[in-house]
Amino acid sequence: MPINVKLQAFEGPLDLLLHLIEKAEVDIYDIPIAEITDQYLDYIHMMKQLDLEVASEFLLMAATLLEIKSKMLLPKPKKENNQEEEIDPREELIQKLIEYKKYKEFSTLLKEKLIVYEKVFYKLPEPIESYLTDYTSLSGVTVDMLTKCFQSILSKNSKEKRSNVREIYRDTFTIEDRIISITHLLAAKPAFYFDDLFEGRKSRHEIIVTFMAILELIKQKTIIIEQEKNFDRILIRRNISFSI
Amino acid sequence: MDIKEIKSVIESLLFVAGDAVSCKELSSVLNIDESTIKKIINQMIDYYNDEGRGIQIIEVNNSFQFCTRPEHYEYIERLVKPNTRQGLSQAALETLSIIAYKQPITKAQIEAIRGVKSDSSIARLAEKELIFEAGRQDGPGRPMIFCTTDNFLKLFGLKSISELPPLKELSEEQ
Amino acid sequence: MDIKEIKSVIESLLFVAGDAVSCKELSSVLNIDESTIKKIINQMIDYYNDEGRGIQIIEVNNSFQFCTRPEHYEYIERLVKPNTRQGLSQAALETLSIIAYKQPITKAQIEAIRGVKSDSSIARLAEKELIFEAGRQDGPGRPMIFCTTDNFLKLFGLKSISELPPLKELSEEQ
Repeated sequence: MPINVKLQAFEGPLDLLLHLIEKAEVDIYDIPIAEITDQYLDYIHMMKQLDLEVASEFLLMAATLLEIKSKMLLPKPKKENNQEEEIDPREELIQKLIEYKKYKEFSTLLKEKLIVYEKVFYKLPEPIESYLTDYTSLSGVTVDMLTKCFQSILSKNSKEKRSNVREIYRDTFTIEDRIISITHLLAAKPAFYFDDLFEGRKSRHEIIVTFMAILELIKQKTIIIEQEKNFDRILIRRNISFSI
Repeated sequence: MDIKEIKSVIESLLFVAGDAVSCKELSSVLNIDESTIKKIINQMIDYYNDEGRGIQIIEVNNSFQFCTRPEHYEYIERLVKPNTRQGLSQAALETLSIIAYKQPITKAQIEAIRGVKSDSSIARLAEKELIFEAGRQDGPGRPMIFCTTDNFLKLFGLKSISELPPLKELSEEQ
Repeated sequence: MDIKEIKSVIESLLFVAGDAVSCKELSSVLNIDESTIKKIINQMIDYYNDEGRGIQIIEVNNSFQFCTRPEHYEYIERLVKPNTRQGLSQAALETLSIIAYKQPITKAQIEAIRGVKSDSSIARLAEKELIFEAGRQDGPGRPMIFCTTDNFLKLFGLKSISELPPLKELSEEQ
């Protein structure tokens, strides 16, 4: 039912009134109140017939219109109080309608802009971890992190103790050698985990040399290291902007 | 650093940030005064537009941000997941219009202009981060007051609230 | 669609995707064969490089991606750092966790546990008022001892040090 759709399209009594005024092609400053009131009441009546819930604001406006209509029908008071300017009973309603109309018109402009600008896409920030190697936000720090951190230090230490590192190794590993071997590894696969490098190795010296080689490669920006959160496995990635 | 290099660095910075970067931040990172930065960015904006590049720089409240051009959205939607775009209802648009011009404004003041209850429109606009609760008004009941967000500016392609077109007859009325 | 427009669309696609976009995806979105796409992107790569733009296109396994130039790293770091200016490094966090659980503790004891020099972490924590010098230990050299501050408790939402969660297997370790 087309009328149904139309009725529902009104945002409120002011919207409906503006529609009636525009349809009647009358001056908003000089509304033929009797005519408009009748039309307004017809609409309300139709809404009721169609079993639509009529919001209280619509009914309130109907009452206001009727009040204005009756005031206008009253004979003008004889000019006893000449000093008092005659107030048009429609004045307040007109001001409201004009105010509302401005925003309603602006809202169509907004809608036009929205249609254009909602087609615009933004990008997410780049992961800053790739730009900052050793930063953890203080705001994200929790007691849990603190506890886990300490625990991992303790367990690391206890493992070291168990392994009885009292042997002396020959200086067989150099940072240069290690850089070369890591580079070879990276040529074969684009990424591997940091701990993969230490698999089956016990020598503290080799661990240190490997670690320093990694640091050097980071500095050279040959590799990128990634870690989702603290104590996650560290991923070593070939820095794609550098060819190896 | 020559101007070409400055532009190149700004380009990197805006790219990395994703979000809007203020003139002030750019100024401190580059160690160049804000007015020069602004001049350079305006050149960049023109350049991107004139060349019909796939990305453009927009200004929002004296901050700058990269975004795509509306013309390309059809292709972009083919590549990325279809955007769950839900437009705004007429009621929400009206409410937003009033808040944009009259901010800071209370719910009661909005409803007085619209002539209808506006709770649901206000809730929806807040949910979409187009408006925010900017505090409470002094006075009886200490009602909540609402203002528009930067997100509002972005979604409607406005640089700042001062860029809102004057309302017709506004001068006549006030 | 002319070549300029194709480039423009590719630019917006790479920008929005963030990740690498394969030649195949670009081909299907633009409805242009892969070899042409590849030729066009190679032109774009050259253009970005020749112009010394702040962003560049890199190729990874027949996919393409925007990224910044390594030369601009320094500026990017300056931009992103302010967000994490309040940040604690992993080293500082480790040091703090040791002090929290083992206080009062000397620098030498901390270093024995961590296995590395910890001067700068300690300085940083003290500067941030998370730890303080609680006096000197009796014994050789009378080393400084460190404890956590009330500020530390506040930051971690603890009422007192005794509220720190118990360590699992701690008994086994000590």
